Amino acid sequence: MKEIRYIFAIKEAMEEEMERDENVFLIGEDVGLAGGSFGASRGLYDKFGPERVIDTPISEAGFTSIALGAASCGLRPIVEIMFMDFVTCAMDSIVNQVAKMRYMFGNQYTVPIVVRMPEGAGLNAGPQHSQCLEAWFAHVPGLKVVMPSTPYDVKGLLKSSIRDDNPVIFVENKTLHAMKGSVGEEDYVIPIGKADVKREGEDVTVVTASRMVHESLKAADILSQEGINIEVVDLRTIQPWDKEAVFNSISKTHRLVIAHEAVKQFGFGAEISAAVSEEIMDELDAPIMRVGAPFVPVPYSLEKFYVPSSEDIVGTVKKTLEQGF
Amino acid sequence: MKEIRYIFAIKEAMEEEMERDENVFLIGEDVGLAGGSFGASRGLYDKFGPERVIDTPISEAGFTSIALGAASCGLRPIVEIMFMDFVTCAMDSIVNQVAKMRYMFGNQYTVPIVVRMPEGAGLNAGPQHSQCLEAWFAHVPGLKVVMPSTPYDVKGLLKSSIRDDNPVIFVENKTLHAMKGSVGEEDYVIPIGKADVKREGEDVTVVTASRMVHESLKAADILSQEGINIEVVDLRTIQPWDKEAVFNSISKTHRLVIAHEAVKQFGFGAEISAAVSEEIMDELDAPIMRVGAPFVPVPYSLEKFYVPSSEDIVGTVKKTLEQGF
Amino acid sequence: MKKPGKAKLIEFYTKMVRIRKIEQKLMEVFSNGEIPGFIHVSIGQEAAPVGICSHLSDSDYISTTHRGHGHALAKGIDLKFFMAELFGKREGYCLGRSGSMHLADKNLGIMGANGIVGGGIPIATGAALAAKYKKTGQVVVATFGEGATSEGVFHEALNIAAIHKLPIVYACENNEWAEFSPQRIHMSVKDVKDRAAAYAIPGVSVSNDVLKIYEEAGKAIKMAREGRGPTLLEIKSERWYGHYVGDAQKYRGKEKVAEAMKKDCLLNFEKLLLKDNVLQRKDIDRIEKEIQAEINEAVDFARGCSPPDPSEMMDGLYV
Amino acid sequence: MKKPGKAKLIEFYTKMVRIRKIEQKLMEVFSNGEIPGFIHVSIGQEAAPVGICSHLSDSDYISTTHRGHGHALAKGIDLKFFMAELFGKREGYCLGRSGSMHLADKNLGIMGANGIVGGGIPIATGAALAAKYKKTGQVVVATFGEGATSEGVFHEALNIAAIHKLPIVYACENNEWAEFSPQRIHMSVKDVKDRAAAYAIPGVSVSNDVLKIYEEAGKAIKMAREGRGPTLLEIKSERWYGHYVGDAQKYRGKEKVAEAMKKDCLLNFEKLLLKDNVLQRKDIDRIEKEIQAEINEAVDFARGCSPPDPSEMMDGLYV
Ligand SMILES: Cc1ncc(C[n+]2csc(CCOP(=O)(O)OP(=O)(O)O)c2C)c(N)n1
Ligand SMILES: Cc1ncc(C[n+]2csc(CCOP(=O)(O)OP(=O)(O)O)c2C)c(N)n1
Ligand SMILES: [Mg+2]
Ligand SMILES: [Mg+2]
Repeated sequence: MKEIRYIFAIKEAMEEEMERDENVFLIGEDVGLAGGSFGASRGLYDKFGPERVIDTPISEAGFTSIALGAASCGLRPIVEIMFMDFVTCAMDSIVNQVAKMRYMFGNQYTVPIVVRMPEGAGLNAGPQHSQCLEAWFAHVPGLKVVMPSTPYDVKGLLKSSIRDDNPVIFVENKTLHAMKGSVGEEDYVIPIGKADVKREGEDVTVVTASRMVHESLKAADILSQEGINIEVVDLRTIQPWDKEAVFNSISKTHRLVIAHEAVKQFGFGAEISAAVSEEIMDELDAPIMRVGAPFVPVPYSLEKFYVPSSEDIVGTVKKTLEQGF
Repeated sequence: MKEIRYIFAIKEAMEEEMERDENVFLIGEDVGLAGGSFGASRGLYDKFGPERVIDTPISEAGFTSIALGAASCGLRPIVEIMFMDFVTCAMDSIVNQVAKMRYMFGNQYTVPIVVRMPEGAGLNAGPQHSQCLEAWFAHVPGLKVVMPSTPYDVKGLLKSSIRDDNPVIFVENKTLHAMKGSVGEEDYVIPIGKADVKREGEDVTVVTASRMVHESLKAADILSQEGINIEVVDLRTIQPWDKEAVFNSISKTHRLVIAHEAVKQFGFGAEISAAVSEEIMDELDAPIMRVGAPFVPVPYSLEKFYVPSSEDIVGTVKKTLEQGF
Repeated sequence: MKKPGKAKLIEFYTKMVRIRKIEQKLMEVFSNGEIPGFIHVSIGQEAAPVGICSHLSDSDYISTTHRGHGHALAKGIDLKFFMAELFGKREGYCLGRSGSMHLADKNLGIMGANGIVGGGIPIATGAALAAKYKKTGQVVVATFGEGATSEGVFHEALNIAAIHKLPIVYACENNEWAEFSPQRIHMSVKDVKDRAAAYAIPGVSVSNDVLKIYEEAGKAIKMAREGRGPTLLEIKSERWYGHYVGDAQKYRGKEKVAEAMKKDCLLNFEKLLLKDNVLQRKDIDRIEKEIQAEINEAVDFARGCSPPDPSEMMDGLYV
Repeated sequence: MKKPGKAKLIEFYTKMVRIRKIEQKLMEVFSNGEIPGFIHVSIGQEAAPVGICSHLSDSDYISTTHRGHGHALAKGIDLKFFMAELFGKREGYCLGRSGSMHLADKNLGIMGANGIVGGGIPIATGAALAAKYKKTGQVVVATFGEGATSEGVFHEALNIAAIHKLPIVYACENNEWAEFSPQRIHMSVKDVKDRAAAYAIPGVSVSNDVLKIYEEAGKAIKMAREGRGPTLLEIKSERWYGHYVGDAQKYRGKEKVAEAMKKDCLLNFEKLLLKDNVLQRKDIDRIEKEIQAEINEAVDFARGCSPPDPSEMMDGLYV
């Protein structure tokens, strides 16, 4: 094991997969010469050359569909969308084309494409550079949606995503890019669709992903001082999400909080909540509660009040414990 | 009252508002000379001329943002997106620009813009012409999302939407366009954000909108023959949705089914379910159940199996009645 | 480039007649209610697919549109399974899921018709990227209408293809109509070819004449194949019928339609071949008869197929 | 068009110095950590906003970008509230919600900087539509970089503006860099102006010289105001510093940066004015001193303002 940053783990995953399979290539704005706006592809251009690390014009729709065309011809593109907010320019490409190509053409094609994008607040970058839009993609049949929270996970999941023959929306988080963590030296993958219990506990299940995993772990520390033990279930993938892991945890704790950075309303927490209440409501001893951002664009200078925090999670966990049926 | 089609009610609403306020104009593909692909603006070009009924090139992103620019300068555009699927080309315009202009610029602007689009299956138009994507917009702060189910409602709600100083995503349904219904002769509006109980009942609440209102009403007929009385709550607006009306109905029936045409997973039903279980779970005597389309693109020749039907609603209502805590 | 010889000319003619007859049949069976959804026919525009695809091998790629029957047929799609798809039957190319607007045959490089105007342009560009990446020598032709050139992805794709000198030809059939709106609603230039200047690539405009199209397409495809980059090739064609079958074209006026019909790329070519003694009337009769038999067989085949089973609805969404 | 007289020349110079000094101050306070987020300075590019905005009245519109301080200032934005916004204070133009990348002043027709590359181009086009609709005689200038011309909305907006002959000028500052990628990554044409041919509108390219910019912008704005439609005006400008403050431009190389800095639109203009005796050194000193005082005052003002209160976070989302 070694200690590396999340962003470097992304680089390693891409590098190793590009070494392993010459059909894998990276395409996006400033990914080549500059090594990526956040540095995810630093060094790859020198190593693999301009054919495999392709700098594009500022044309998100164009290059995403170009990657799709290449994928349909046997290549395995990794697309970098610089900020998740800019994927709004490529929604036709992703939703009408990438997600549907296989099914719509009668399963003739496989579409091994990964679309990476960092989401979230944390850089005070304002309303058009801070959004969390993963719930949109989770609503689109044909896509998988991955949201890793640690350097270890991001490496293993990115490798899986690149090897997957289906399109994967790979959601990074800007505040995680600089985070350090242990990453195995060996070639490992983490299966898409499998959650990870990041902390065990008996009192309340907190289902979460990406940046909110860390806020949940902080909340766990705080709560444990009051004798409350939460179980932190890191979904890692929100489409398909790991029902079994979530349901198992609920069967143990009988209380559920879901936390995400995205706006609370209509976020992925809604689906988890709805599925749980549909299928195993009788396991629950209290209402399901959600933690998410307020229903407003991300304000520049109020980020720290805007983004859900460990305190919000602590508060919500306590509320759950106070309630019951 | 007179009997007119839903599509004609749309036309009347636009026509009356354009007469009332010279700042109101319509822009979109084939809306002028041709009167709209579905005929919503038939006759308006002749009446108001090419300046107020503007035919555009096939440029959804471009003309949506153009409408926004015009709105920020005091006009009141109605944008027609021919099929909801094509709004994927204009997501930056709607999500980063239309929804955020007011808030992001410190409330300097008002953005009175309506973006109309018909959703759903029913024409056997295939995977790229049949989607229901309203949940995306409901997740975006700054937008309102309206989904009328009848000629009466569509007229009153479209007029409200045009008069509203906020951006409204106005979701029509292709199968409703031809539906006839009574519409008042007088100038009336229906408030955005208010649900309508389309049928009263005591046994189960069915919360729904748009096309599924009619499937729910059919289900109500079928169920009533077995002595089961469902209450059909037509949300009419899903952002903001009428919590009070939904909660009131649940307080009466203590059972909830939510039905929409969109893919079930991560659809608007998830939010209703999550909010209900968060806030008034103790009112419920059975798990909340959802009816939605299967998680797959809309297949051309299997539409009638794909789209949720009255039987699906009947089945789900019965399941709810069989269960309990 | 070598002028096409007699055999080639007859082949062009036969292919054009075949597309025409197939689409005429489609109009008939659609009007019978045998085909669900919409169909868009390309009657009057048969010269372009034939002139273009005659330069392509099975391993080259083509992307098409909602009005793409002609191209798919010229590229070699199997008529039976084509028909089955349009009839919404499980034997169809897309398992009966998608219909006319989404015909695709991976094995023949028919990348798929696209229901999103302009949607196929960057996807085809990606196939060209793959060909260059793998140095396969393949060439790609993206086909689309003049209306599609207003979409942002047209611009984005051509820009990228020009920068990377990708092996692709952008073939625009300018039939002067996009749905119910005439060209002047869509563009301030008279010729689509003028849009090539924005990318410093050749822009060529050619009339609705199969021999001229064959010639210009040949040059553009050669250029692409030799790694000298893309061309924007405009074909001035004529849409005879409405946007989709069932559109009575009231907005267009009977005279205009009659005018368009007079400029019949097929009849003109037929006259030329008759005049030059490449064909005799009896050859034409034979060709037509053979084609008609093939079409009837394909329609019978499609009629005999079964619709997909609802239990198969989810199959293959993920690998 | 009339040549600018002495007073105008001094005004141009003063405005350019002011923009330069303000951005230099911004670099300083940003590096101190007083400004959150990113800022993008336009040092080296001051000629364009001044040359262009000198033709605009308060009621005309301008849309800007992430690198838009210069345009906002040249159009007349109030420096104090500008500064407050960058400092993230509630007295800012956007109530401290949005920062440098989103400066807007509705009353002055400063339609808003946009964080989405190209995003402002069609919005500005909509303002031009409104001006035409209401026959107000207003003109709009959309400003953007050469990188933005690769986005689909650039194409879509120019196409529509050309068709409707909207009163707008598309002013592209080609500084040869988009973030960390040079022009050749983004386009196969050397001059952005060549993209005008796709819309049959004039395309004009001008050097980074305030007088030439003033002249060409003047023609284009006149044309727009007279209802004769849009122009694509390219200004060949120079980005001195990195994409954002803090970017060391390693990818660019010191010599190239030094070269760019040598082509100083401000210093060149200053030399000209000194040579022509329009200005004396002492005038320059006075101008600089006055500006510096104004800047210090604005920074002090911004420092003294308070950040927005979390309780106000939801205010005004809906009317
Ligand atoms: C993104 C998108 N917008 C609008 C449409 C609706 N539509 C289908 S075909 C068409 C006109 C296309 O015109 P053109 O590109 O000239 O092709 P033609 O039909 O003439 O062959 C339109 C607007 C669509 N399918 N996709
Ligand atoms: C849609 C979108 N894609 C990418 C970005 C990231 N980005 C910000 S500025 C920029 C470069 C812009 O270059 P140019 O238009 O030449 O303007 P300049 O910075 O040179 O003034 C990029 C890629 C963005 N903000 N929006
Ligand atoms: Mg056309
Ligand atoms: Mg630039």
